[in-house]
Amino acid sequence: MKKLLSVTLLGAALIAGTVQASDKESIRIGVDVPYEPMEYRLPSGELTGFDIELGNALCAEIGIECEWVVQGWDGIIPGLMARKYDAIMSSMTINPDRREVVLFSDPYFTPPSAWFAPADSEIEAAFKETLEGKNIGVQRGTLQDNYATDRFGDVANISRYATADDMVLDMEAGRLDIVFLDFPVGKSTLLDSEANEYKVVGDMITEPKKYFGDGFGIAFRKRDEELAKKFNEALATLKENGTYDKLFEKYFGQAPKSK
Amino acid sequence: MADTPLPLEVRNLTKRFGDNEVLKGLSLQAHQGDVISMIGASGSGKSTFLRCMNLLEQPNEGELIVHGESVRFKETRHGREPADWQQVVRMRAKLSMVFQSFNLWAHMTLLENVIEAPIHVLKQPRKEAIEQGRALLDRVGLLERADYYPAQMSGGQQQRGAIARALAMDPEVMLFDEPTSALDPELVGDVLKVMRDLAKEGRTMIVVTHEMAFAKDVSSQVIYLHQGLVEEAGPPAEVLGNPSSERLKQFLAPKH
Amino acid sequence: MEQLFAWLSDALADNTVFNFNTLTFYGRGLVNTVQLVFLSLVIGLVLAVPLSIARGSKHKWIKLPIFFYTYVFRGTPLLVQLYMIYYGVVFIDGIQDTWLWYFLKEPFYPALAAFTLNTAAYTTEIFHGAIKATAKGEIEAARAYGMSHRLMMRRIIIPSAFRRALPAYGNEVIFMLHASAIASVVTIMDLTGAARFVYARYYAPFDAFLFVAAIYLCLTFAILYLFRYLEKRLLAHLRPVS
Amino acid sequence: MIDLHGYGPRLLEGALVTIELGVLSLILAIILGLLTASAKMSRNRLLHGIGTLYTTIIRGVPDLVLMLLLFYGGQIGINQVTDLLYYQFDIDIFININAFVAGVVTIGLIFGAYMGETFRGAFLAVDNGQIEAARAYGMTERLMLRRIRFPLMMRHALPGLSNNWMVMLKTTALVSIIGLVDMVRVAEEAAKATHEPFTFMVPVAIIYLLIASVSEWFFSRLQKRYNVGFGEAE
Repeated sequence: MKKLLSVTLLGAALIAGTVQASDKESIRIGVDVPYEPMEYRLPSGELTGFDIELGNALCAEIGIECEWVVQGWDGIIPGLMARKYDAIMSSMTINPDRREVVLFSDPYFTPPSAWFAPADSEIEAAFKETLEGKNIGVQRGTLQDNYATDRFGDVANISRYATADDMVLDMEAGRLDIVFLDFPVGKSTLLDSEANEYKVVGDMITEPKKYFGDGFGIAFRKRDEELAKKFNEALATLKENGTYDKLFEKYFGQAPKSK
Repeated sequence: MADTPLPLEVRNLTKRFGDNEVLKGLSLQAHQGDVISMIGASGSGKSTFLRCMNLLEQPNEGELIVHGESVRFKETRHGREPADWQQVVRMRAKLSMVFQSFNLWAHMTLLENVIEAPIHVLKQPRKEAIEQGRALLDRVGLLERADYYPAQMSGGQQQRGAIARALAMDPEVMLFDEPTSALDPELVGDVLKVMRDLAKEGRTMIVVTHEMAFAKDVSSQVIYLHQGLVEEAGPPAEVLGNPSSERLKQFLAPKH
Repeated sequence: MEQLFAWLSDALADNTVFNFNTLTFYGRGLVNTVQLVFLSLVIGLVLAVPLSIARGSKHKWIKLPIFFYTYVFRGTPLLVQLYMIYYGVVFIDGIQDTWLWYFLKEPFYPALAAFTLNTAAYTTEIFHGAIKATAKGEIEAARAYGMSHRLMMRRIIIPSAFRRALPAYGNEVIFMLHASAIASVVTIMDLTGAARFVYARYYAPFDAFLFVAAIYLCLTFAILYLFRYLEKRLLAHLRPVS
Repeated sequence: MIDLHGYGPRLLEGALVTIELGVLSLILAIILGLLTASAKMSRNRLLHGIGTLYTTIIRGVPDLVLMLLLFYGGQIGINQVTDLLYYQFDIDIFININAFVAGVVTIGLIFGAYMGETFRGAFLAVDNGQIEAARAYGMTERLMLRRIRFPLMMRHALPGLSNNWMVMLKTTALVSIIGLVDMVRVAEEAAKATHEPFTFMVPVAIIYLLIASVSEWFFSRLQKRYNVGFGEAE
């Protein structure tokens, strides 16, 4: 019976595409680009960013090959379940909802979320009253989407984008009053632009944990505990030997506050 | 006689398709009540001549006088064209045409076909047009088909309907372009009967036809065309009864 | 039957995807899709009528630009047209200071513009084909009865051509409904947008997309039914009596 | 020349992806179309039912929705089978559908339904007298299909086929939404990075028009070939 099944499936596999036995010498990591500075593409097509470089360093430390697979954010967890790749390293915040579906590594970075608006905007803080009737931009399926939808969905219009750069482009086009995203990404794409036309509205947001979780983690399928353990050990080593600090400074311009 | 203008007069009409001259200077006078039959082999130009009278084809030379009014032409890059389309529209309303393939408007019922031009071209009041239309349909024996669409009627019925449509314009002259050629033999009789009645009433008609019996019994004048020229013309008894040209003799000879 | 019912209520019992919240999203999506498709079809139709007549003009300065327009809009993907209008036009210098900005600001209007221009191009060609196919004899009859060109267009050619164009136009309407699914790309919460939202939030592709597929299927059938009815009424003249 | 900001080569690669995707999907769609047409014309009620269900559903649902469903759902469906194997039999096997294969399968599946209708109509349009003549000369069903029915059918099928191809070519643009890097996707990324949407979208539009024009020319040649002996058929 076993044989018959595997032969049938093998046949199906040959038709469907590539067969991949669970080969632990190389792993595939799903990532959603662009999400500057965490992960983005150079014009040549090459991937780079904090996640990419850290991920490559982790793989080198463990001694395996890693291959990056680009996948839009709204399909990124289904893609992992579907085994299009074995891990996700794509600025994914560890939160309870996701914990139910995937296995997370230890957090490797804890950025706050923040609201960004044009410099001349009258919005001073993100409250229900101030956002009434405004256009809020978020990336579809992110924790910012969930937060904004649940809090302000009834008073504001929420525009959902497939990628962060769609959203930034529409912000620049003037269609959005305010956007809500990971602070480093907003800083890199909006604040550091030459024209300097944007500002942060209100405080950095890290609460409630229900939405904002415990920082970014690498996601694995629940059954791949071994793999997660390897990554956690590697992460600890990189933090120890200074590789992590170097990368952090390169992308965020300062040393990490606490280790 | 000189006081009432002729319903239709054609002088010296020529028509070329490219280098091919199909009408070589034809003239015709239709008096009130005339029934003129035009006969001839296919390719003799009889249909083209008829279509030129209505300006469905543009004649290259010649004069066209409808009820004493001469149609004005001008030369353009594309050849000779009527100078005043308003005039053409006015003139066409006086000459109703009945086609070989009926050409009823397929998206309208029979009655709608009949009242269409009177209402929109002659600006007749709708009520009046409908009344008149129904009377005409009754005359051609199709009143009970008033609300049928053309596709739902036989060829003979369609052609009688087309005649009713032509009559609704109350035309000076009726032009018939081989009205029975597309019909099954058993349907020809009904159509010819309607045409005979019209002739009896004193309608001025010009008929391109292959029906020699009709030409003989009904027409006041028969014209035999050959290669764009009038070969013989005159009263039917003369032309058909005693043809002088060899060709006409052959044309009229019983086909085996 | 009872088994089916039991299975259905079982399946719905531990269903987390279809709650009041998500159903509201689907509901709003339905409204947006219908609005977008209906408006673009109506405006497109209004544009296509004169364009299809002018497309058959003898003057090449009237005919050629229209041909060029339909060629480009029928030859490129609607998605590309949508990108150009949504993201392209807004980056033209100074456009944000004109009255146009009022419309470009909302995603609804650029999408409406792209859909309208697209369907108008297809509809123009459908009508143009139908006009060209008008029986020569019927046109001759109209001319012979003293109709001016304008009157003939209005009374004979257009009514008969548009009736004949009905089946092809019905396909275009369905095509437009399906094409409208890309509105979600420019943040419009149409039916597909709602499905993508639900999918991203609950990681449930089957539930999210099968449900929305069923709604589209119903809409398609409704359109089909409507056009069958219209054809029965308006194309009666083409059916011989049995 | 327009400045493509270094995206030129990737744009060309994307164009190649578009063409490959189109051609492979076309082949799949034609195969599926022929199968569907024969299923729908078969006397077997089950086959007929399956064919009808397939064409009805596919033609009633937007391409994009089907694409999202098959792309995201299809892999999960396969994995449910492989997961079962893993937990029940400890067989660890993984069948990966990559984006390109998914794109080809999805588009092929969608247009197979349209092709099915085209082929069915074409088969029915073949003059029965010619089939009878073939039968009268003792041809077997197989031979008849190959030598008489198929060539005659192609004449009727070609206009629909060419039309389907044109629609399909434009449908390939949708794969950019599910993450396959075709030329629309490259242009989109480039447009966002440079803020010059027209610089990249206009060349893409021109490439589509070019492909469409070339295909139109090709199909008219093909139509001429199959029209041999029929005079100028419109």
